[in-house]
Amino acid sequence: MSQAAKPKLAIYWAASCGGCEISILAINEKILDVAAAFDIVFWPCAADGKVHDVEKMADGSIDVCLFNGGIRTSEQEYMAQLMRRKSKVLVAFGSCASEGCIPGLGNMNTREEIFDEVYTKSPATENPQGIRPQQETNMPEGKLHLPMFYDTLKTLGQTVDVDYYLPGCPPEADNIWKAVTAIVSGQLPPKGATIGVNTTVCDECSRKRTEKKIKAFKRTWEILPDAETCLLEQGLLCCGIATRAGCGALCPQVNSPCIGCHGANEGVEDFGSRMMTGLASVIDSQDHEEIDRIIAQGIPDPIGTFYRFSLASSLMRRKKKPADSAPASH
Amino acid sequence: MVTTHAFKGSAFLKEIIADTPGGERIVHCMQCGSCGGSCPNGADMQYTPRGVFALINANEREKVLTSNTMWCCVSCYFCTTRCPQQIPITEIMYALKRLAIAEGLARQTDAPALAKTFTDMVEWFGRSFELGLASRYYLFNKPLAMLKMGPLGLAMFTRGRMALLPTKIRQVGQLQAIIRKARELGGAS
Amino acid sequence: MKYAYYPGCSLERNSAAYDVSVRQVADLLGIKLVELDDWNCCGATEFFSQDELVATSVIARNLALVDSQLNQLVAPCAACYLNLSKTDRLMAEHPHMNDKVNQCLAAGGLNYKPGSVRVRHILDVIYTDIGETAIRDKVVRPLTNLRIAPYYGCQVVRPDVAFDNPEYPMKMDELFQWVGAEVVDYPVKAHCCSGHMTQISEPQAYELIRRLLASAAEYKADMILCMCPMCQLNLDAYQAATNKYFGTNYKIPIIFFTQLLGVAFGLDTKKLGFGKEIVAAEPVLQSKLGANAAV
Amino acid sequence: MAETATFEPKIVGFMCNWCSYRAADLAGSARIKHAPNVRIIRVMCSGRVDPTFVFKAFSLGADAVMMAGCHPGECHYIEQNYKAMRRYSMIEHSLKQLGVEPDRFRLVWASAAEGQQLAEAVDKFVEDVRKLGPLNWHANLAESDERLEALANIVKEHEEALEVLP
Amino acid sequence: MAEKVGIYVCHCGSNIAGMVDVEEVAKWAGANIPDVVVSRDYKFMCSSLGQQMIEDDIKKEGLTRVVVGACSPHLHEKTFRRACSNAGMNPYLCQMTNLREHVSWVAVDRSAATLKAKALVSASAERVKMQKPLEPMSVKVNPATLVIGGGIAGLQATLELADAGYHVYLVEREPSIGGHMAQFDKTFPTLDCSACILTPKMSEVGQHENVTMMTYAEVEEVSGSVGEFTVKIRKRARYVEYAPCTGCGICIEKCPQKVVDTVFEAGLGYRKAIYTPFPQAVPRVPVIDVDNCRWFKQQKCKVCQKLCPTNAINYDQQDEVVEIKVGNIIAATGWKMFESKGLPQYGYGRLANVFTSLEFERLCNSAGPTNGKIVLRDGKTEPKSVAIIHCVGSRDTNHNEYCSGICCMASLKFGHLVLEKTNAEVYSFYIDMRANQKGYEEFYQRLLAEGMNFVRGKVAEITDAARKPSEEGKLIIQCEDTLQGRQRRIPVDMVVLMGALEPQADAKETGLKLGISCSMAGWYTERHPKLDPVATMTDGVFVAGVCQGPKDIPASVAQGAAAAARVMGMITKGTVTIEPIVASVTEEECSGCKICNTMCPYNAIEFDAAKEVSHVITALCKGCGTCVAACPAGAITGAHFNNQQIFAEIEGILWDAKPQAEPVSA
Repeated sequence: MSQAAKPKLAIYWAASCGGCEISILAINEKILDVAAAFDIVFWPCAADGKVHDVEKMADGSIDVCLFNGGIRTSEQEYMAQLMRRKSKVLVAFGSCASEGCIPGLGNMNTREEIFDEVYTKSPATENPQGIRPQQETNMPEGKLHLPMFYDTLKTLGQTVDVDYYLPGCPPEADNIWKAVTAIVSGQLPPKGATIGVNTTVCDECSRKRTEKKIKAFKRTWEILPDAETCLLEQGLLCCGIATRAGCGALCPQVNSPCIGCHGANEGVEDFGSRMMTGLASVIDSQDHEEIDRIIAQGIPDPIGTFYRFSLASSLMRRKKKPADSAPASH
Repeated sequence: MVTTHAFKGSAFLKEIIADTPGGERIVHCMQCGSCGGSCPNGADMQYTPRGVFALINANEREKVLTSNTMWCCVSCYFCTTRCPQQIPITEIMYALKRLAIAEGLARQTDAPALAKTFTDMVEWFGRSFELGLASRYYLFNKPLAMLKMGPLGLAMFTRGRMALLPTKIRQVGQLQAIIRKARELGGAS
Repeated sequence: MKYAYYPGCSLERNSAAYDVSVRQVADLLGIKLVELDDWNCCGATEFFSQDELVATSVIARNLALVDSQLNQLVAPCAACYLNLSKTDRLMAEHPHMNDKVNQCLAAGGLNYKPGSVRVRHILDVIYTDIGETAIRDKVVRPLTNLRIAPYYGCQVVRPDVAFDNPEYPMKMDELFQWVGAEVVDYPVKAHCCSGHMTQISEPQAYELIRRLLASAAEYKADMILCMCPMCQLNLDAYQAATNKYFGTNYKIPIIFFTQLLGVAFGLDTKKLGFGKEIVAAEPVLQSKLGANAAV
Repeated sequence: MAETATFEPKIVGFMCNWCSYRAADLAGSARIKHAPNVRIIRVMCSGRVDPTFVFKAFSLGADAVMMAGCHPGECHYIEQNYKAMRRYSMIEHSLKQLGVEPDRFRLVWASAAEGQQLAEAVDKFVEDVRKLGPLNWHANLAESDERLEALANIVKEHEEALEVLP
Repeated sequence: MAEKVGIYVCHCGSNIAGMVDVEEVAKWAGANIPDVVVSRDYKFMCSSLGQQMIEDDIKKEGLTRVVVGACSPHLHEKTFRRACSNAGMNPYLCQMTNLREHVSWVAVDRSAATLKAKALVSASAERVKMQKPLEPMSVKVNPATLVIGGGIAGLQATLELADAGYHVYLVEREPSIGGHMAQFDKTFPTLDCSACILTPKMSEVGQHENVTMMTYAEVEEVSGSVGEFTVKIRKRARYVEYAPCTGCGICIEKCPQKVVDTVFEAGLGYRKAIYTPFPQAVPRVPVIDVDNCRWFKQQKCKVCQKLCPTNAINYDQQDEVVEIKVGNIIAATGWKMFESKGLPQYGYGRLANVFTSLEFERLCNSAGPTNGKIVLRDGKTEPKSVAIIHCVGSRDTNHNEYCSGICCMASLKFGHLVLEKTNAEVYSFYIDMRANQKGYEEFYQRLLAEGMNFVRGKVAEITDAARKPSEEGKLIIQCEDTLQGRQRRIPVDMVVLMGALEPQADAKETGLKLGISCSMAGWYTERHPKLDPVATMTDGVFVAGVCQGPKDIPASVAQGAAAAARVMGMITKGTVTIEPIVASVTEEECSGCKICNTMCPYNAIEFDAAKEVSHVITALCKGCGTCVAACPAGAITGAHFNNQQIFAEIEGILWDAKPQAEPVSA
């Protein structure tokens, strides 16, 4: 393969923690293979490069863009559109881009509530003048703009057309390498697919499972789990039943319940509803009040539990905004 | 538009249902008579409760409200616990008493006067006051009977069972405010 | 065991014997009763005859006054017990009523959430919360030879069956078997004493009183035990009038069950309020229990 | 409010083939008039109702969702309606956290003989939802109009920046 | 490839068209729903002309999917599926939508009704596009039948089938068949002797070559489905060997241990520790009651073993579990008597001379403990007056809301027997006299003529608290005579409580084993209350007798025979077709989490330990879809009700509420 024919790779980071960027490096020495196989044209985190360089590229001239992070601001939306336009293959890389992840849990609040917390209420904040970011600032030189902060975080797929999804918070090195080699070799799954295994974490979990009947759900600090038995059967809210496999059941291996970072199985529309239905199904009671009690006591934060990674990509996508924060029409 | 299936029933029946918590069960009365049979005063009633329910269905408002039935009721609740249709019969008797008093139809009994005297005492003092109650009630309603009651009153008094002065609660104003508000809102259920 | 205590108007004066005996027996059994501060009359049956909302609001004021630390309210008087528990139930079952009652309470700066106070009768507390073993342990003066007719009346057992059978209650029967009395199983123990009929229609009232006295006499009961001030008053104070009306000659002492329980526990009869009844009970105690009767 | 006076809630009703759907049939044959707002989707059993259906209906613009099945203990499939009951509680619990009023999601039991009861339950439900007004979930997801302006600003500023570049 | 959808909106005369603008619905569907190529309205779609129109369109227009907007699918789904099938289309690609029962008949506003009709048509059109061709399934029918319960209904069903040449397994819990009818003296309204008409049937069953009778036995487990059920039956140890026993009765006669018989004699008589419930019992093989047998309690006695001429007594016998295979099951499990102590105001258990109706049956029965003499509890005094109280525990929402149906007539029968056998006055206290079968009203008239006293009023209480001398020593019936409108007190010597018929205590449990459900009251639910009172919602399981609801002997017999006829129909046909609405697991997606395994009450989900995945046994699956909804991996699919189909239906039904897409950029 001649130097000139090397496919072009871009990596971008929107609303996410940066773990995804690190995970790319975590493929270890294989990164050299990546560098050998690709011409990295844009990677703000690791390589110098400017947005206007990308803007100047011809549409479709980037072969693959690994895009991590959700879309929380107008700038991120702009970049998503830009990368879409410039790339042949756009990959929603990791949980944030695919399903919103932890930043997406911000959808349980409005922008105002988030600003209140960050700029006023949080104990670590020292802001006696109550300064808030302003979208527009008039300066002698002219008007300065900050990107607009959205009320609702969107996933990449809700913003632009996405070719493939790579699950995980962050994606596992193995799976990244698998995706990269698939793209290089041109052996790609159908468009829109999630690259990974098509079964759930239980498949990779070695714990002993029997038929489930649960009288009370437990939080991790409430019990010392038995190392052999299925964590869910011990009452822990283990999301392994609904979470796409591929991680090797890392968390359950160390006595910690799966929290669902790999998202739902192929074809499933709403991860949280799979957890809800799975857990509700095995509640061992036929008394409505008792059922209510088991759920209310055992699952005090259902959205945080069932949609920790996927609220933004769920059917409901966010909490209902208060009536007065409905979109203002100018 | 929405049309709810309107409940068909006499105007009086609807009135009773509206005025009695759980009163809607009355439509299930099957005239078995276990109420009238159970009543300690059933033998003295003009109409047994079962009869009253039939009259209510027939919209015989006047007949019911001028009858002595509800005034025979001593709130023993036998009819209520035995009613095979779980009709809150005693509560319906209260509702009938209220309607009869409100419309001045309670002619066959001194019960309204007793009730009024009693509740006045409670409104003034926050507690009932038997001597006041007895003297006012008998004075205004049964002056002759009062003489008859004398020895008993005395017996009670000498055994320390009757006070000369009422006990008044501290926050009688609060109680009166609650009662005022209740009168203003009016009615029940 | 700590409970809020609602004596009710009758226990303040005309049935003070009930009040003093309840307090002493409770004390002895380790039941701590904290009298509800500034309670008001429950309205008996009379408010309900006039205005339901006034009735329930007046009652609800008491429920609202219960200290949030105490979630149980003990009422010895049958009418008070019924009214308090009925109001709580009505508010719980009929949200509209709950709304209205709370609006009224708000006028007095109060509020009450239905279900937050459990209304208990003193018999229930003694029977259920203390129980057989503890009660048998406390007996110092077994009531051997004394034939008693437990009389339940209406409003403790009906309509809201709380702790006993509404048709044929047994808890007081059992309680007095524990303390050694001969309990008479007579058929009218939950029948009506005539309630306020003594005030408005004597002939009707006397007939109901006669039925109770007759049945107790037929079963050769030495005394009738009440758990309601109205029952006690009607059977005791109107016994002579009833005798006169029917030409009978019943002379059955009518006392509160807690008074006799106190006797079994060795408490002083005078302090238990004996002597306040019209048909004297002490001679019967003397003759049946002998010298043991009085301390 | 003038708006709610004309507001006709759109409600999706998931009804089981054996009891509640038949109760709705019976309400029809008995000509028991009731609100036309509940649009019925037949499932074999209330146990088939997947939380996804409920969230899907809300997200697609339903103002409310009804789940209906045979009475507890009378399920055609023996006990599957108890599973529906458990899922109902779970969904209800989650909807509450999402800020959806409890009156927008209701579980109703109706036997095949209870046309009247089902009609009454429908009327009551519609009445309760009408009081709440439209849910309009997708409006809840829309950003304010400033969003497009902000995007345009970025494009403009980038263009200007490009112009001054050497 | 896009589907070609045909929409057919029925006027149903004016039934639909009177309230729904059907032309508008059809026109709108044709113009607005994607992939619709034909959209028509027609007067009567279910008529042969309507069906022909659909068939023609399928052939000419090449329709691949059909939606019929008409009445309830419960009425005409089969009709339109057949029409589609005739035209060569798979019947499961046709979807009905209910515009009559769910729209026109319940609406009052034409425009609202039309809007709802559009939503339902849109839903069905979106759904039908996702539907898949399915093939109905067929199962062979095993000609053997299980009848549970050896009362009169079960006996009748057994004989009908056995006489027709089919094998029947009859399982009865008690040591003898016969049921409650064996306890009765006379039967109303004809007054023929119960034993005289019942015992011949019992012995016929006992000797029938096509009947395998298992008494003292209970059904433990049922698996499989229509055509081929596998049933486990526990035969309790009798401690008497079946084969050698000749039923001579010496063991019973010589047994030294007397026991109060609370079952057959309703507590009024005695039996031995080794016993048959009654002399004409079938089989005549006795059982040993281990709770009372001296050998089992104290290891002493053995009299029965010593005296048995055929060495049939075996103290070491064990319970035996047998497994049988049958094609159909008839449940005829009967009823139990209301516990009269539940109404303390009637004093049962406290007032000696208050009897239950079953006790009274035994008192009247000439083979009973008093040889048919009606006497008080003291065993000798004949009552001078008897009160019969109706509706004890029936028509009472505190106990059982329903009417037990038979008590009015049984009361008349009792009244007649008292009048015939004693000089007593008889009072009947009733709420409503229900005598609505053949010969019943006439029987009522007869009792009126015989001088039975009828008082209309539910008895308030029965007391021994006399108020006047005439009441002393008597039981006083206090009630309101509602015809006179006054309270009455009637002193009597004896009271008979006509207790309610109640479902067996374990009816729900048995129902669960059989896959049939119970009404609120606990009676087995029939498939249709009018048109199918014998079948249940579970194919191959039928009901007969009181277990389905209170009924008298003729009705029980009729239902037993009807159930047998239905079973014969199945056997004759040889195979049954069942709807292919079943669940299936996509094994690659299954992680073996075992959430679904507890979901299925029919045990149709099996865990394959080797592959560590679950799979559905199609023959057992009833298609409820609960496991489909439960699977957290989304690995289970429900045929004909899969997620895509229902999602599409939801989208379609909300066609007028769907969000508009947010603009992407400036």
